[in-house]
Amino acid sequence: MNTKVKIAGVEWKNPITTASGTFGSGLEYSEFLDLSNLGAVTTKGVAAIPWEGNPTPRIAETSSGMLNAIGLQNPGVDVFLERDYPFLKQFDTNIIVNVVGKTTEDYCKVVERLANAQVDMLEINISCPNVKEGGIAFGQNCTSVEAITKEIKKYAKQPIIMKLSPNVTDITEMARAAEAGGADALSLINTITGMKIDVHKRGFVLANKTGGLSGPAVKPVAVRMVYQVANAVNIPIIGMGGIMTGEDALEFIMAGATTVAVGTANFINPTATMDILNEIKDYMRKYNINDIQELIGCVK
Amino acid sequence: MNTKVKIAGVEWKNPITTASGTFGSGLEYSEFLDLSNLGAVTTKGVAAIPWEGNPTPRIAETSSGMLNAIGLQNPGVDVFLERDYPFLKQFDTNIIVNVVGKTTEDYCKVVERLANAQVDMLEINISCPNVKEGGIAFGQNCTSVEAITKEIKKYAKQPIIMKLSPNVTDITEMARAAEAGGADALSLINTITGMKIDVHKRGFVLANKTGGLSGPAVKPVAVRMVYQVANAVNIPIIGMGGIMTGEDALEFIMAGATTVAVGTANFINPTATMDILNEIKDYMRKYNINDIQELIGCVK
Amino acid sequence: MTATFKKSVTIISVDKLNADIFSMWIKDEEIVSASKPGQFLSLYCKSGDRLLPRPISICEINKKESTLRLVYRVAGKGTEEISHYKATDKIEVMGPLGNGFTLEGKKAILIGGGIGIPPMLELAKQLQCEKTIVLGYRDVTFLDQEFKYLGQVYISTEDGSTGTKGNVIDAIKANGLEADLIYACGPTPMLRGVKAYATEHGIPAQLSMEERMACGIGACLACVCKTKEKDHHSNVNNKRICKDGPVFYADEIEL
Amino acid sequence: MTATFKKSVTIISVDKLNADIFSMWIKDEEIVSASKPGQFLSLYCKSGDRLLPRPISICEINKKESTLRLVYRVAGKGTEEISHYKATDKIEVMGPLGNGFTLEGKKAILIGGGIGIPPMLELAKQLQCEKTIVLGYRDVTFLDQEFKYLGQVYISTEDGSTGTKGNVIDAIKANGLEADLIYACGPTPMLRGVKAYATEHGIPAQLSMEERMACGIGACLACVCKTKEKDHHSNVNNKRICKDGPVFYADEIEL
Ligand SMILES: Cc1cc2nc3c(=O)[nH]c(=O)nc-3n(C[C@H](O)[C@H](O)[C@H](O)COP(=O)(O)OP(=O)(O)OC[C@H]3O[C@@H](n4cnc5c(N)ncnc54)[C@H](O)[C@@H]3O)c2cc1C
Ligand SMILES: Cc1cc2nc3c(=O)[nH]c(=O)nc-3n(C[C@H](O)[C@H](O)[C@H](O)COP(=O)(O)OP(=O)(O)OC[C@H]3O[C@@H](n4cnc5c(N)ncnc54)[C@H](O)[C@@H]3O)c2cc1C
Ligand SMILES: Cc1cc2nc3c(=O)[nH]c(=O)nc-3n(C[C@H](O)[C@H](O)[C@H](O)COP(=O)(O)O)c2cc1C
Ligand SMILES: Cc1cc2nc3c(=O)[nH]c(=O)nc-3n(C[C@H](O)[C@H](O)[C@H](O)COP(=O)(O)O)c2cc1C
Ligand code: FES
Ligand code: FES
Repeated sequence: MNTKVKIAGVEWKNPITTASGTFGSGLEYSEFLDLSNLGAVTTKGVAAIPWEGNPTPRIAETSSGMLNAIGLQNPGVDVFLERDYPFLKQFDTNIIVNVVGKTTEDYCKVVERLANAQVDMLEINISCPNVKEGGIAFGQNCTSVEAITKEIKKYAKQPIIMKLSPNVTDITEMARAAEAGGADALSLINTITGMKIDVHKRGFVLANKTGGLSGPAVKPVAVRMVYQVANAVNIPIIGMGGIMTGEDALEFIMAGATTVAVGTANFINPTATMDILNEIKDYMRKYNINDIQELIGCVK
Repeated sequence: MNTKVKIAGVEWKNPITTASGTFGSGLEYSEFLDLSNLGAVTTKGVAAIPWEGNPTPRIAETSSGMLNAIGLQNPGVDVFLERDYPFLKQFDTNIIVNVVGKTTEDYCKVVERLANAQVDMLEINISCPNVKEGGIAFGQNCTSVEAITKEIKKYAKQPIIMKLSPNVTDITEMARAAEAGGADALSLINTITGMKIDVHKRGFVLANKTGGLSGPAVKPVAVRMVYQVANAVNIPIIGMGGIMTGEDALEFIMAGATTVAVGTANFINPTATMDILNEIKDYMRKYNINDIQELIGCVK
Repeated sequence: MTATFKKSVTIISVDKLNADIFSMWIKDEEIVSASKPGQFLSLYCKSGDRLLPRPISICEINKKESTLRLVYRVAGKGTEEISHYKATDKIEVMGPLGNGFTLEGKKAILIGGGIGIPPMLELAKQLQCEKTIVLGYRDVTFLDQEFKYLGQVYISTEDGSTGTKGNVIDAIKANGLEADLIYACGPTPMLRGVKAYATEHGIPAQLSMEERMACGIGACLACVCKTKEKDHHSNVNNKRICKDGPVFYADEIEL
Repeated sequence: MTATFKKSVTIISVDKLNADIFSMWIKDEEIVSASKPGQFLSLYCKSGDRLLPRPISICEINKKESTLRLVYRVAGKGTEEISHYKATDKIEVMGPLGNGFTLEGKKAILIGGGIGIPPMLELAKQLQCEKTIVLGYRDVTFLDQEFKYLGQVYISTEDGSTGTKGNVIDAIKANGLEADLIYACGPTPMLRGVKAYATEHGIPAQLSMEERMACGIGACLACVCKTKEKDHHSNVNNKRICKDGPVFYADEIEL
């Protein structure tokens, strides 16, 4: 039974990675699972300099979902390279660094600093709804998606995955713009902007007022967008948004994702990635699927 | 304790209506509650001629939500006026007719036919994601939102509520366009486009492939949009999307909705509207709120 | 107009009939006294992420004890959840829903296929005419012993392990069964076969249909089926299975 | 590195202490043998719409019986759900989590406010020095009887119904209590008061903090608090309450 997939020229031993920001740099979860069993580890967003993130409360629970407004707190690319990168290198898995910035130059700086590291792919987060500058601002307009992709490609030595925002009228336009800009792959979806009000305190639950919705609540939207994009572009897709089980992951794969990322599920079950992988294998066994490739985009 | 509110010049005895399409024309639910206790009854979408709707399966369950692709099946405005309208006139409540069409002319035809009926408000559905023509096509572009609103206003004798789609990059642009076109009020949100795949059958669960996501899963997105729009326009808002309890309704009201609509909740609890109204009253009693007006938009 | 109730009722017992079939008795005077064969209840899950009702046919009605039986197969997460309930637990239900069977005919064949078998039990009990019962299974049988006292029972299994190898129509043909009316509930391919058989023999047939439901009371238009004539309510060729059905005459509907 | 477990454990008992406070004993050898005072467990709900864990402090540890006590207030839907669980039910938990208290000092004051009182119980049991216990309530007291054998207990209530009228600091002042170390857990305003008091008197204080959590193990950065110095892990002035805390020295953090 083959679970190996190739995405943008990089071979993964299985189609499972972690959704950025839900797995740190893997250290905390390495107590629960062997990171070498993942297709790839995707890190929390890394910026050129340390970011403080937003004030607390940073999260709120919603029906079958959660809102987060972490605000991309991160120690900066230097600490990442000194501490997290050597840690991750110990494992036999691909490393995907999620890159964030406030300006195009910020993104390029991080990409340049990582160019000579043995990082396997770069995921460019132009879709974070929780920071005032940068983030989603780049991801909601075709022209800027294409422009930033092009610019980043100048500095990148690794394949570039553009991470798209679902907070748009037509996700296929953004996908085509990223493809036109030279993106090697796409990640979708990032979180959907939401809000929760505490009616007893008569105020916002999140200090940031709005946050990004993730978890099973958003899965139908995410599957729809993956399906639309898979039918609109020729570059591969990392699908994510509410994956909790092997069947959820298979929905994304059948809709056209080459690989999938597990996010919020890690919080509920620290071995979610491994359980999902096993459930996919069970499915393949049950239906006599020899190669997971057969399932990618099989629902038309 | 006052629960009366005035919206676009129409007085409602309380801020609760039914979300279009989830309550038929009220007949079936009148077995469970006295329709006169509602602020308004909003009907299923009514077109100029009968519509067959989509093939089945038309619905799918998702985590804390559901997808529907009914496709606006309806008996047409003539049957509506002959049968449903006299039925609704028996009750001491406002009647809001949800209007659908494939072309601007279609919408205007229905609006014209209803001009002389004692219908209190018209809700113009330019946001249905489940029909091939019309519907959402009108609702995802500022220019067409403004144009269709203007055109409809020429024929309408009742206040016009434009029902907006959440499937847009910036909901405030659509709201401003509707306001510019002369809308008297706004309804939001309609459903978010989603998809569910049956991994065992390797096919779409819905015959229509995609459907509209509703229920508690979408509430954080709906509250966010109501908040954004309330801060962007000067016309009142009917808020909806996942309201199951009095506290949910209050989230919308505090975010800036003048009234709220209860949709999917009716399917889970046929007296949901009344239970929600009572929970709002309990809240007002507990916190000594004499007039519900005090709560509208109180969270800034 | 029959009364419909939405309420929390007490579970009297839950028994496992075989690997994935469960039998539950619930108690409620109002619902039971309004129920008739062919109607169904909407069951609501406790897990807050599962919003929609699970429609389950009424399998037996005990008016004296105010109890009602549901027999269900674990088909997904909702029925799985419900299979774990125990006696004295409460369950939220709405019903009775739908029109139910019209009791008529002099010589009837009652046909149940798979999880369409349960509603035939109460029907068999209430139907006061000459009756033959045909039950179709994939392999393992259930409930068949309980039909024995209510009429002559014929069984078909796909694997031939019990009765006629094949489907219910094969069993009818193999046993040369005859009738002036057919009642049937089962998967769509079976109903299609029954309709074809009934048309061919010029016998009226009452078919109980299935579709995904949201409201269960005719408001949301989720559960329609195609009809031959324009329907009075919808003004198009659609009828609502939850409200106008689930039982239709074969010649009313397109299958 | 302490071991952390994510597993389903058996509930031994659930008792109501007062209108909205419940006491639950669970049994699990691995978790109990790794637990110490000031650590907490993440409890997971069964209702599928509630995804996030409910962090609850360890109130008592019985290593011999491999049992562990949690005392919790019904604050919302999750704790409400958990309050309905019964003995022999299973509950999904992760833990032990966090750093716990550092047992030190010669003469300590243990301060618990409201639902911050439970973790002080196991601390009081394990702390082998001279100790005074100050418990602050709004009105009705709970757990106070159980502290009696572990040290001198002083109580404050906001309505003055028991002990000193006012807050815990009022009780400390009213009774002229002294110490070389303070341990405290309670609402943020109380911790702020304790920090001010400790600073003023030049006494070190270990404060147990609270914040909304998602992962509970330091990965998601949901639960940070502001620190005086740049934190080694975050490289900014933020520490993670779930991993680096919940117990901090008062002078490490901004309150
Ligand atoms: C009128 C009627 C009577 C029925 N009577 C019985 C009965 O007596 N015994 C029995 O075992 N089953 C019966 N069914 C089928 C039963 O409703 C489904 O098997 C059940 O709803 C599956 O729920 P689930 O949560 O296990 O599956 P899931 O796949 O998790 O369900 C997801 C959603 O799809 C719906 N759904 C899935 N399958 C069906 C189906 N076949 N029909 C309608 N909705 C479906 C569910 O209600 C739910 O909303 C009946 C269906 C109808 C319409
Ligand atoms: C380290 C730590 C130890 C705690 N120990 C105890 C204890 O021993 N006894 C006790 O009664 N309570 C304790 N709490 C508070 C307890 O976690 C919350 O009261 C509880 O999570 C509320 O859940 P709910 O579902 O009832 O409320 P909801 O409002 O429905 O919860 C919604 C979400 O917000 C979170 N949340 C709500 N209030 C709090 C809060 N005060 N702190 C953290 N998260 C919150 C919930 O975990 C959940 O994710 C502790 C909190 C922390 C951080
Ligand atoms: C707490 C949290 C932090 C996140 N941080 C990042 C981030 O740093 N960069 C990024 O691109 N996406 C971030 N995301 C988005 C996730 O990577 C993912 O796109 C989204 O959560 C949907 O997947 P899920 O539903 O499986 O969580 C974050 C999500 C959560 C819940
Ligand atoms: C079954 C179903 C049918 C609907 N039909 C219509 C419709 O005819 N016209 C319309 O404007 N909205 C329609 N909607 C959208 C609802 O009116 C409402 O905007 C949406 O469901 C969000 O509210 P809720 O989460 O409370 O259901 C429909 C929704 C559902 C679930
Ligand atoms: S389920 Fe709503 S009309 Fe049948
Ligand atoms: S809860 Fe995730 S870092 Fe603390």
